[in-house]
Amino acid sequence: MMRYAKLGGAALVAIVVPGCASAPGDERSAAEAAAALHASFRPAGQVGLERLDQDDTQRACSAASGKPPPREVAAKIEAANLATVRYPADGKLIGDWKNGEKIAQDGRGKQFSDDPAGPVGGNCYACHQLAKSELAFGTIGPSLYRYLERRGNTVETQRYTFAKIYNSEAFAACSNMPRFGYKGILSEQQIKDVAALLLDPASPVNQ
Amino acid sequence: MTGVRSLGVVLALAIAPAALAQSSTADEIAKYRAALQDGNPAELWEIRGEGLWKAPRGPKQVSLERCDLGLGPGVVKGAYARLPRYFADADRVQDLESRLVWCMVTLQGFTPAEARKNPFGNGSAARSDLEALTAYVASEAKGVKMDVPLDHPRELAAYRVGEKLFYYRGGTHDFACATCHGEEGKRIRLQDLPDLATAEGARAAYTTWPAYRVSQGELRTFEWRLYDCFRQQRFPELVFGSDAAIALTVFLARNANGAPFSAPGIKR
Amino acid sequence: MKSGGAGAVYAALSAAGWLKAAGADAQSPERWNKDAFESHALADARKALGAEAAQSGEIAFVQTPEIAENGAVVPIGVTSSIPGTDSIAILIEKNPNPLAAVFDIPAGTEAAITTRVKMAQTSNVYALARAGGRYYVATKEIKVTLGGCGG
Amino acid sequence: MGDPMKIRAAIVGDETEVKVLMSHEMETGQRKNAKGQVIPAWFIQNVTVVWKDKTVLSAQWGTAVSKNPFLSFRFKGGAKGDKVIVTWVDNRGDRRTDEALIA
Repeated sequence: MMRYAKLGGAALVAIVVPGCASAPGDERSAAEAAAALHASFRPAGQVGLERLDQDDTQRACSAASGKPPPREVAAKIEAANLATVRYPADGKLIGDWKNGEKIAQDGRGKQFSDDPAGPVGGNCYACHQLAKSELAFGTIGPSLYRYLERRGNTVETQRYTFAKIYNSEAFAACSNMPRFGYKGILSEQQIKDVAALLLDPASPVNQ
Repeated sequence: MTGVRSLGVVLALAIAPAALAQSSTADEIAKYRAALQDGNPAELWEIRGEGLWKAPRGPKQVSLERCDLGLGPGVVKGAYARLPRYFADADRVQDLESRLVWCMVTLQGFTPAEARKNPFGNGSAARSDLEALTAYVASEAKGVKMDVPLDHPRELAAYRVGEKLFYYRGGTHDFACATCHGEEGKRIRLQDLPDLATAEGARAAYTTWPAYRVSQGELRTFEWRLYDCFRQQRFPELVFGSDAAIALTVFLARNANGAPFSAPGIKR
Repeated sequence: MKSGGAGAVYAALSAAGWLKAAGADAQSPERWNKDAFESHALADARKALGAEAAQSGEIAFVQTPEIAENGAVVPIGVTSSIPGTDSIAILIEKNPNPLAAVFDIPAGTEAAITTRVKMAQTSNVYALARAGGRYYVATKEIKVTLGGCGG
Repeated sequence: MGDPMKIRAAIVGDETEVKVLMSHEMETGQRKNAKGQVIPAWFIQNVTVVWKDKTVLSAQWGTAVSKNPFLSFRFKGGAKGDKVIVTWVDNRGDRRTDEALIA
């Protein structure tokens, strides 16, 4: 199999995909697909061709073709990604929910059409229900309305919430949710602000 | 999907009032879409496209009326519903857009760069002949059952590559086509997301492209749909008529086989 | 222009002095209520139309959804059941220029028009109908939603 | 001069239903280009619909009418084969006239 691994930041423990039951024809299609992919894109704006190169998590999840990965692969993906989580040095996990709401609404950032100088949003509403007043929410992810009431405002919840936004694959292998911290999409402060949107009692999410 | 679903179990589901608000929102959005059906500006592109198809153009000053879209030279009726397919003269699997470029080059004498100019239009400043031609040819397949062939080995190979690309995760956000289009009954913001790996989902989606996008005021082709999905996936720029574009189109068009073609549609 | 009849009517109105030429074309006989269309507030636009005092009347929004999936194209249908309706106007309160359109309805034409407008944000939409020199009004709130993945 | 309109006119009961699609940018004058410069307003200001030398509808439009405008209405009378003539004029003084036969 062709490898295009190029890991940024913390190196991941290699995730071996044991016997993913691929027929020889399937292997060939995968190789052809990788070749087609690299011949079919050109760099634009802030986006270079390295975006096509997969890390181990992306490769393992692609091989699963939309199905859940085998249990042992999932466990490895989660462990490797959990190891990447960098908690804030100041120990504060909760920021400003008002800023968090703006980040949750904003879908810009990292596209070749976007200004590389930002802003970059989290686009949480694309997939999740959050504040009740926003009718245009997606359903790819679960509703997070009244998150605080359901999870309780404990230190454990705060740590989980920060880490889930930082690297979703740490808790759910092959999640559809981006790894906002690990992949450098959102800053630490932005993650704190989104965590506040979920956990601040004054946040509209909890009204 | 797995990840999100397991998180969903942990978090419990949306509470009742929210669900209620959601259903009345869906009703009103359905009304909105229904109100747009009467009077689709895509027709303005169809008129222009028909004119371009029939007009003598290019260095050779001939029309495209001898262009073979797969059903014989000049046959437009129903051609879109049988594309992409393998063309022996080009020795390539081609979708409609790349076939149009081929005909503009071989019949009319345009250079490939001229033929591919403005694949995606931008108002009156940069109008796209390819979008107009595509709208016209697509409109001539209305009601025709999708029947995309996989008889040629190259067609089958393209389908298999397209399927792989559909699940290919990459970029800063780990997105694949399947991230949004791999599960039935989901939506992004208020837009329903078909599961394109199933016949039902592919039929509902593929047969409504090209479409007039009200958010842009433009007629958009299926090549544009793929181009803009990849932009939002945070991938680099998809090359017009590239192998990846055509392989994905074969995968999705073939999955839609059996459904009556009903584009150009109108979408938000 | 082949529309001789309409041209004649406009020419007569233009001579009356309360019409303004469209664009830079001095020959253009069409009238366009600059003051009303360039007003930034609903009240100013209504004043410029001479419709400050309007009473509620039998005006219906037809095929007009309460939620727009995109603000760039919002379908609006207005039907007036007030006898003698000779003009219908559509105003969007929160647009930078609230007045969107004015339709003159000659005798023999139904006081019912359908068009599509842009809405900058969720807003009240006003339909004004003029009959017998008096104005009538109806209103409806239309919510504008965000869409898509790229923001 | 703009692109052709798509005009449909059809008998419905004792009335003629007219539906028109026009090709126009309908630029609001509120938007900015990539360089931050305001894109000047450019929009249809007047529309007239004429049947048998009689104006059956006239409209004044502002910038809020959507790009590629759509208009639908009905008038009494009209017979199969009659001409319906639609003219628009924009704020630059450009105009376009198209016609359709009542079906």
